[in-house]
Amino acid sequence: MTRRDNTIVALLGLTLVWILLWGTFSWANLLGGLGVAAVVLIAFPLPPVEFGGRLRPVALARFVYWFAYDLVLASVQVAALACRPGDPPHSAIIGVRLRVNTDLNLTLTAEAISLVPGSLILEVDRSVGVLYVHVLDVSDRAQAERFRRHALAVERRIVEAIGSPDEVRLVGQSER
Amino acid sequence: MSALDVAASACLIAGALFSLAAGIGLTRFPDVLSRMHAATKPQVLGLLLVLLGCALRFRNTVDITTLVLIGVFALTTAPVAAHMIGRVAYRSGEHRADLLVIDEIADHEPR
Amino acid sequence: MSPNLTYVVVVGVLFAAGVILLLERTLTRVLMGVVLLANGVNVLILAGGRYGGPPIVGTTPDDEMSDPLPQAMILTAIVITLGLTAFLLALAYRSWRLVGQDEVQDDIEDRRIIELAERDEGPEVEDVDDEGTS
Amino acid sequence: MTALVPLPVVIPLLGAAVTLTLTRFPQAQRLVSLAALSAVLGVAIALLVVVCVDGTQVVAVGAWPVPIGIVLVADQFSALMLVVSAAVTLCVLVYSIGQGLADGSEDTPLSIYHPSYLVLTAGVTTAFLSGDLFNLYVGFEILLVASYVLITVGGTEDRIRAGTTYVVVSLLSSVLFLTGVGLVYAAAGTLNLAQLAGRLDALPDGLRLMLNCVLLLAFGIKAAVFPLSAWLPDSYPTALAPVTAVFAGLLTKVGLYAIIRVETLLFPGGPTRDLLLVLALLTMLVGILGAIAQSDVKRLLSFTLVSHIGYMLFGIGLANELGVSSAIFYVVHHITIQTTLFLVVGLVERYGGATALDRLGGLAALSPLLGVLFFVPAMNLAGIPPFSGFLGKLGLIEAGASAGGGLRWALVAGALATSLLTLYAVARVWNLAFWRKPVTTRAEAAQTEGGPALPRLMVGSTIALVVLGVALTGIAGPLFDLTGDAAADLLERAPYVDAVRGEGIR
Amino acid sequence: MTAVSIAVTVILSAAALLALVRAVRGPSILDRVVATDVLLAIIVAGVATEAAYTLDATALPVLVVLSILGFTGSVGVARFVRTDR
Amino acid sequence: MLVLVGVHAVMAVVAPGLVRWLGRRALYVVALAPLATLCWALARTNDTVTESYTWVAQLGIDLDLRMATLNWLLAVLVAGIGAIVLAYSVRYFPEGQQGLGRYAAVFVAFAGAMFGLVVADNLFLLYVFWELTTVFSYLLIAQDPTRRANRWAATQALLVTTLGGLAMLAGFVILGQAAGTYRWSEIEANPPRGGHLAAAVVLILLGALSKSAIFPFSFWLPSAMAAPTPVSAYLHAAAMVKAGVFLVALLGPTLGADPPWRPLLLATGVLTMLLAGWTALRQHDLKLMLAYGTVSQLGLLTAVFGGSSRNAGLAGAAMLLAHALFKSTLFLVVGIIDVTTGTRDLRELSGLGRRQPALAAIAILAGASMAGLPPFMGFVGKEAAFDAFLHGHRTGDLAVLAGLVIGSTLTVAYTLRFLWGAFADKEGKTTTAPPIAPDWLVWPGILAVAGLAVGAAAKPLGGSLDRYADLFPAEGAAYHLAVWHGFTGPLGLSVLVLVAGGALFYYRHRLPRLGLPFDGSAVYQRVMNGLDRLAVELTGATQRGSLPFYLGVILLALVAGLGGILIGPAPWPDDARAWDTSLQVVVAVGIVVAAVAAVRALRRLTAMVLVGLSGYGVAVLFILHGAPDLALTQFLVETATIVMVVLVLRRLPAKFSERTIRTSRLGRIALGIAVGVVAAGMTFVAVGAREATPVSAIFPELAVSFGGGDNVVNVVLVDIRAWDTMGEISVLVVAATGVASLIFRRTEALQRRRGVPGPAGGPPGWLGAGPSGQSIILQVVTRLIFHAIVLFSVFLLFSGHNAPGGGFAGGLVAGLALTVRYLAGGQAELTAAAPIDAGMVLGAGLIVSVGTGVLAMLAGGQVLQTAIVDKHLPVLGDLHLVTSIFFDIGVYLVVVGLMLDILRSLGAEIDRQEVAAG
Ligand code: NA
Ligand code: NA
Repeated sequence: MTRRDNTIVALLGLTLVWILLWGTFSWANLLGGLGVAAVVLIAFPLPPVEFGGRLRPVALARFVYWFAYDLVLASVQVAALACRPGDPPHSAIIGVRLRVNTDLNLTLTAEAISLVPGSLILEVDRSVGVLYVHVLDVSDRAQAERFRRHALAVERRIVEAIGSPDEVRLVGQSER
Repeated sequence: MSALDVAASACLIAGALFSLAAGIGLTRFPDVLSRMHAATKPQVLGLLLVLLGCALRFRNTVDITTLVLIGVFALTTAPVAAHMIGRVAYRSGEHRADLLVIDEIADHEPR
Repeated sequence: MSPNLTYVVVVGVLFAAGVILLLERTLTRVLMGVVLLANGVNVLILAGGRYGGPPIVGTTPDDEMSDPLPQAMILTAIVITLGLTAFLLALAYRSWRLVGQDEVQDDIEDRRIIELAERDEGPEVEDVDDEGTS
Repeated sequence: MTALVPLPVVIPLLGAAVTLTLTRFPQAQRLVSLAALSAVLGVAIALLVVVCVDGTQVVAVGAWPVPIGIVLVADQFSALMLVVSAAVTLCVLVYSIGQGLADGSEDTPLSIYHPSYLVLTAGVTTAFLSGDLFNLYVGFEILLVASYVLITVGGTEDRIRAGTTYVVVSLLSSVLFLTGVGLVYAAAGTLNLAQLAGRLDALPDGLRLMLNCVLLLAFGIKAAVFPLSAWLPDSYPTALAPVTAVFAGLLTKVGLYAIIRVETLLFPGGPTRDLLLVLALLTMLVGILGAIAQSDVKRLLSFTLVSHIGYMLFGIGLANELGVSSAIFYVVHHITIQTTLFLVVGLVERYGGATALDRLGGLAALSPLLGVLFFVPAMNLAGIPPFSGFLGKLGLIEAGASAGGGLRWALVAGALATSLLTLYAVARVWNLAFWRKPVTTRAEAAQTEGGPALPRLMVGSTIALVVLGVALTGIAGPLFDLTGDAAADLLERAPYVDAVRGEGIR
Repeated sequence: MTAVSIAVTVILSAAALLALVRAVRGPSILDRVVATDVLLAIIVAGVATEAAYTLDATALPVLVVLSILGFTGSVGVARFVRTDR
Repeated sequence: MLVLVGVHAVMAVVAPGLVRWLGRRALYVVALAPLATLCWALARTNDTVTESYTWVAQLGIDLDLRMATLNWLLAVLVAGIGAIVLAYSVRYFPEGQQGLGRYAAVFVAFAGAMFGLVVADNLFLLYVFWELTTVFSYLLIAQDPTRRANRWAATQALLVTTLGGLAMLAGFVILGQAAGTYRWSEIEANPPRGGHLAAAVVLILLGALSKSAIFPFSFWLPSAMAAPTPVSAYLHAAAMVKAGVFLVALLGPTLGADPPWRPLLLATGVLTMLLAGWTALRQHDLKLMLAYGTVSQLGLLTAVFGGSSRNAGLAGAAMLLAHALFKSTLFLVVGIIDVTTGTRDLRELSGLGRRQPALAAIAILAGASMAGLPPFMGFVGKEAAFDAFLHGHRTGDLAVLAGLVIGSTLTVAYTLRFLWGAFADKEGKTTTAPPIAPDWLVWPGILAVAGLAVGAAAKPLGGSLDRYADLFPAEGAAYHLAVWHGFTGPLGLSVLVLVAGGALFYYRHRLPRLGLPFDGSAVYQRVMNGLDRLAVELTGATQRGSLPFYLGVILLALVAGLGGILIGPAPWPDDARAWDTSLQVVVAVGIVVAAVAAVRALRRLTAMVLVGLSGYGVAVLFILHGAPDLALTQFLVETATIVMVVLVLRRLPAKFSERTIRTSRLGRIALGIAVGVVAAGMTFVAVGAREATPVSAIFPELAVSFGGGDNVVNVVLVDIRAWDTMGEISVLVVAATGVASLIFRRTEALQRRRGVPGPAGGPPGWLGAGPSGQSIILQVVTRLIFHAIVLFSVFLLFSGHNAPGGGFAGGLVAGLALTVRYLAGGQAELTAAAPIDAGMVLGAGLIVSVGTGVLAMLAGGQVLQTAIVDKHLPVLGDLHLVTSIFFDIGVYLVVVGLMLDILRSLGAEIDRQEVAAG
């Protein structure tokens, strides 16, 4: 995907945001949005964000569903944990080695993981693509492994949603 | 009070409760890292619920679109803040190591 | 217009806290004192205007609006304070670069004169006899 | 002709903006600044003429009817202040350009100095023209923040120390000023000075006194009224010579301007008069004794500055026509003379290599011109006749004597004593720095080589100001007519209020 | 709706006070920052609820800003904090 | 007359040039000015000339000049002797004398001032010239200022006479206000009575006595002998010291009747005459002897004029003339002796009489007049004086007469001693002296002969002097000047005086030593030292040099003054409400707790976060109060502040230094609480007192109709009070400039304000924290949302006119977006995000905003006047354009520029310096 394509995507994206901000669609808004977006992109040049994949709506929907599910579930758990009387919970720092080692994938996976309560990204080892996650309420190896699998599942859903074909293949192989 | 209003009220109260949980966790949890969990996480869901409640009340695109943007911004930024703080907390030893059953960073690069 | 006691208390506390910090020698504290004082003044101005809904025509009836004029003053004050904060920070940094701390030093000349006063002497520069007597 | 009124503010602001965009072209910056301030001087003079002919000029900014929007008011008082300040700022600019050309601007970056200096000017003019209390505050903020930048420019250690004192004290005064504004609005519900004049009269005396005192406190700090004055001699002397000069000349006078406005228009009468008189006496004596204790010319002059603020307070406190008229006259005189003296000291510093009295000597012999340039304004400051300093003092004394009463007589005596002590102080400078044998090696070197050449622009601008100072004696008659009318209008209030009310329709 | 708004107000006030305690007690600067984040979030919730209650959308831009702010502040501190205790 | 003064002034200006051109001969040219004056005056003998020009009528100070008899007499003396002394100076100074140009200039200027003084008819004008003579004498006395003694003497004379002068000025003011005019001739016409007149008289006499070196002010004159002898001859014999006597003579006829006048003058005059005469007798330095002689004679003159009777006045006038002539002659003689022999000590001088007979002759002529030998003027005057008091009708006249006789005896004695000391042979000593150039000797010669001539011509001269004397109230027989009145009492007294004087001289070695009762100079010195000490003590006490002290004083003034008013006259409202919504209380608690905690915090960052927290609290108060725009801005500003502070604090120590926290803690807390209470009290009172409806009541409707916007606050900012906002953004501009100035400091460094691109290739690494500091997550996310945030900021800008937002909020949001970019990627990332000079953005913003205002003027409206454009466009629909949006765009740009500038300096540049520091 060339830099020009990036710019166009950005332009359209920004225009969309503009229309969302005004909340009403009108030609004036559209043109205004395009104009403002253009000005913004000229005033503040677009940085290189390498994006090699393509969008897959179905997979994306699946990702969103599971994400929402995790979010609600874990949120309740943590909230309960916070209010539960007794000793403070134990926790663990677990390294998860992702299979697709690109900036975008690392970031998105990290975001998804740490949005889900109970898990928090402490470090990212970019050279080998490892996320070190602080996981709340872990008391033994078994729970740790369970979390590692969960994290990899999250990565898989993301890659399936927006990854490039070979990335999807890569993830699929490692799963089987 | 319409059904939508009821739903909205539910969302709002639930969201508020999540905030309360965050507050409690913040005071009860032993070290920065665990407090981070209590603080940042339920917040996100709580915020989303509140926004949903608003949307159910307003019921017009003008405002709902804004609410959507708020949600998106929150979802994108919250984890980053958490990550940055957590990282500093760990690096500067602000956490209680005795509560860690496993520490793979330490195993990987002992310091 | 009957005063809102909550505001009055907030004003008092912010002024008190601000002054205590302002009287410090550490420039960072002075800065924070200034910020607190600025907030205190803003609340004071706010208290001088009518309470009500956002002064936006269409969302609030004119006679239920909060007084917009104090708000304009406060907004101006807030932004000016921002600029001043930046400047004070630069000042603190500069003085730290120069003397390794951000403490306000006493004036040297004044200290000289104070010492003269303690030694019961007159102004330092005497009109000394400096001629090759002719 | 009301189109003239906003220009003294707008022109320097545009100039500042342009100089900011001209970072890479120092020559262009100098030209822009010169052009801007020359234009301001021209406009100010024209405005003074218009005001004297057609009476007070009022502009409703944005054509918003009074008292909705902000009004700019140019009466004789403010127009006169505009002219003087414009003349002084222009001369000082020329001087500083001369200095910059000589020193090389490495330590005082033009891209900093010029915008800040122009904004400072805009702040001063804003304050003089403002017909709105909050806008007056904004004007003060503009000139203060600009002065913060100018007093610390170069960032040397003593400038940072002194600058810190200056900045923090000024910040406190700004907080108090804003507090005053907030309280006034809370009590009266308007910011328009003319309307306030009416509304404040309706308030209970105790409240009026309270508001009056808050504002006096804020202005008193800026005008360096004892006991709020101690910050000044610690901060001004360390700055660049031209900066010190323009600060000493102008900034304290803006504070005085505000005091005069507030005392005459908003809070006429009341116990603050006697308060002002007492403070005037203290300021005169403590200030001048401070000057006598100094061993550095710049600091000594800073103390005389404080001391002579007392003279002007004296006139304000008398609150009779001759008193206020003389006070205004003295303001004009003092702006000119105090600035001149600091510029001369700048020359002395270049020439003798120091401002400390124990390191100076023989300047009169080394450079007779420098001698004259110092002696004339120095005598003027000491109130030696026939100079303007004497005339102002005479007016104040006559006003005080005619008012009568123990306190006023005490002030007459104090004023006379102060002028004698001022003479003592400047004579000491003259004896040591100019008359006795050169003591510093630098000065001896100067003696052999005939001294370092003084940049033409610096000397030229200084001469211009010395001449202006002397000229005040010549035009004293017409000037006193002007200040007399201004004082009468101020004390009457009606002319100001009516002129502003006249703008009440859109 | 009024009952709801009162309930939410009470709950949020309690939460806010808890967070305030943490912000004041610390001990580490990071605790205070986290607490501040929580407070901001509570403010968002409160403002949003108020908006929903009064059906007055004027405050929504404030919420957009707030959703960006907490992030900026925390990152700023986290980036430069020196925890030399 | 004004012209003549002007002539002197012009001459003074050109004098240095003349001297450079003609050498010392230039003094002849300079002498033309006084010479012209002399001729002019002589041409107007016996008539009264007046001139008047307005100067500062408001102060009653105008250029009124008047030459009546007395003025004429002094004008002639001043001008004539001035010319002669100038001519004399040509030979006195060696060719190429350093500072001769200045001498000539100041001398002639002094002559001009002196002339002005004696012909001034306006009290203030008289004071003007009076002070001018003081200043010029200051410059003349220290002809060689490198000698400390000279500087000291000059300053002493300056301060003492100025002190008297100021007293006199006060006296003039009182007198003038009593009389309703400051013009002397009018006061003379109908003199005021009563009132503070006595005070006025005393004050005026203070001036006169100090100027004429009358006891107790005598001391300055002998010290002033440090001056070159021509100066002494002119200032200290003929001219300046006569000013005081002149004033007494001028005012005498009018004020003489007032109680303090006569006794004061008679007492001080006689006392001075005796003390100084006695002292003169003991001097070895000829010049000092003359000096004390002068003081003595001035005493005599004062006493005689002080008699304030017609005959005394006449005598005084005559004595005045005589003294001017003989005393200046003698000074000039001493000058010649000094220059030719190199000494003035009569113990060194011997045999001069034979070597310089001409000089001796001149000296004897003058001496004879001084001793009061007939037919010299000195004799004529003294006779008149004796007669005046012998036949006087007032109490004490005879006592005064006795004093005069004794004084005259002393005069005879020291005259003889002078002549003997200067010219007589003394065993074992011979002084070598070259012959004296005739063109030098001639000048004292002229004066000496004049002394003889006027004495001879006493009758006609007396005739014109009577016109002055008759101003006094007539009493008894009118006396007329003459050399010979027959054998009268006065003649007897004169003889007695001569004989006694001779005897006194003969037995001079047996005289008891008595000095002045006290040494004036020592007193002066003590006073000055005391003054210096007082200055130091007071300054040391008030000027502590400590910032907290200064702030403390100001705040104490606040507490004392306003606290007093609050307790006293302030009207306390009787009704108040606890809150508008209970939520305010919750928020208030938060604010208070955070603020207090901030004060107690020991770590910089902690304190800052807590302060920020209280700031957030205030923002919430704003929301609750119905001020969303404020809340928006406050939130943004507080956040920006926290980030800025962190940027700086990363370099500063984490903890506050303990010392500064402990010192005077309780005092600070007490003062702080007091200020807080006063502030709260003032708020309570002021708000409670509001009855008038605020001017802003009609803002909402105007905002829509004239401002074209629904968001009233925004309309106020960009339209109704745009003038404030314009000033405010210039504050921001200059503050940003200041930050850059303090961080970059030097021109060359300021280039980096534009930003420096990072190392080519590879992700930009952190400065300072090193690669481990950067976070990929942070970087990617910021890059993803950066533009969205910027876009949102633009949205705020445009929507602001009708909804919360506007230029400030928009600009701050954009600034925060940049901040995030900087935080994520440091300097290089920031440059990549916004490759533009912060200064440029600031300048552009200011131009846009101010430009909008100017354009409005050019379009014929008022400055910053807004136009509203409503158009229906195809497809796009209705366009509603309010020109104030352009103003707001300028605001937006300025704020962005400010934030960019802060990031460039407090961020990037500090990074750089950190690395440089290692
Ligand atoms: Na008053
Ligand atoms: Na406008």
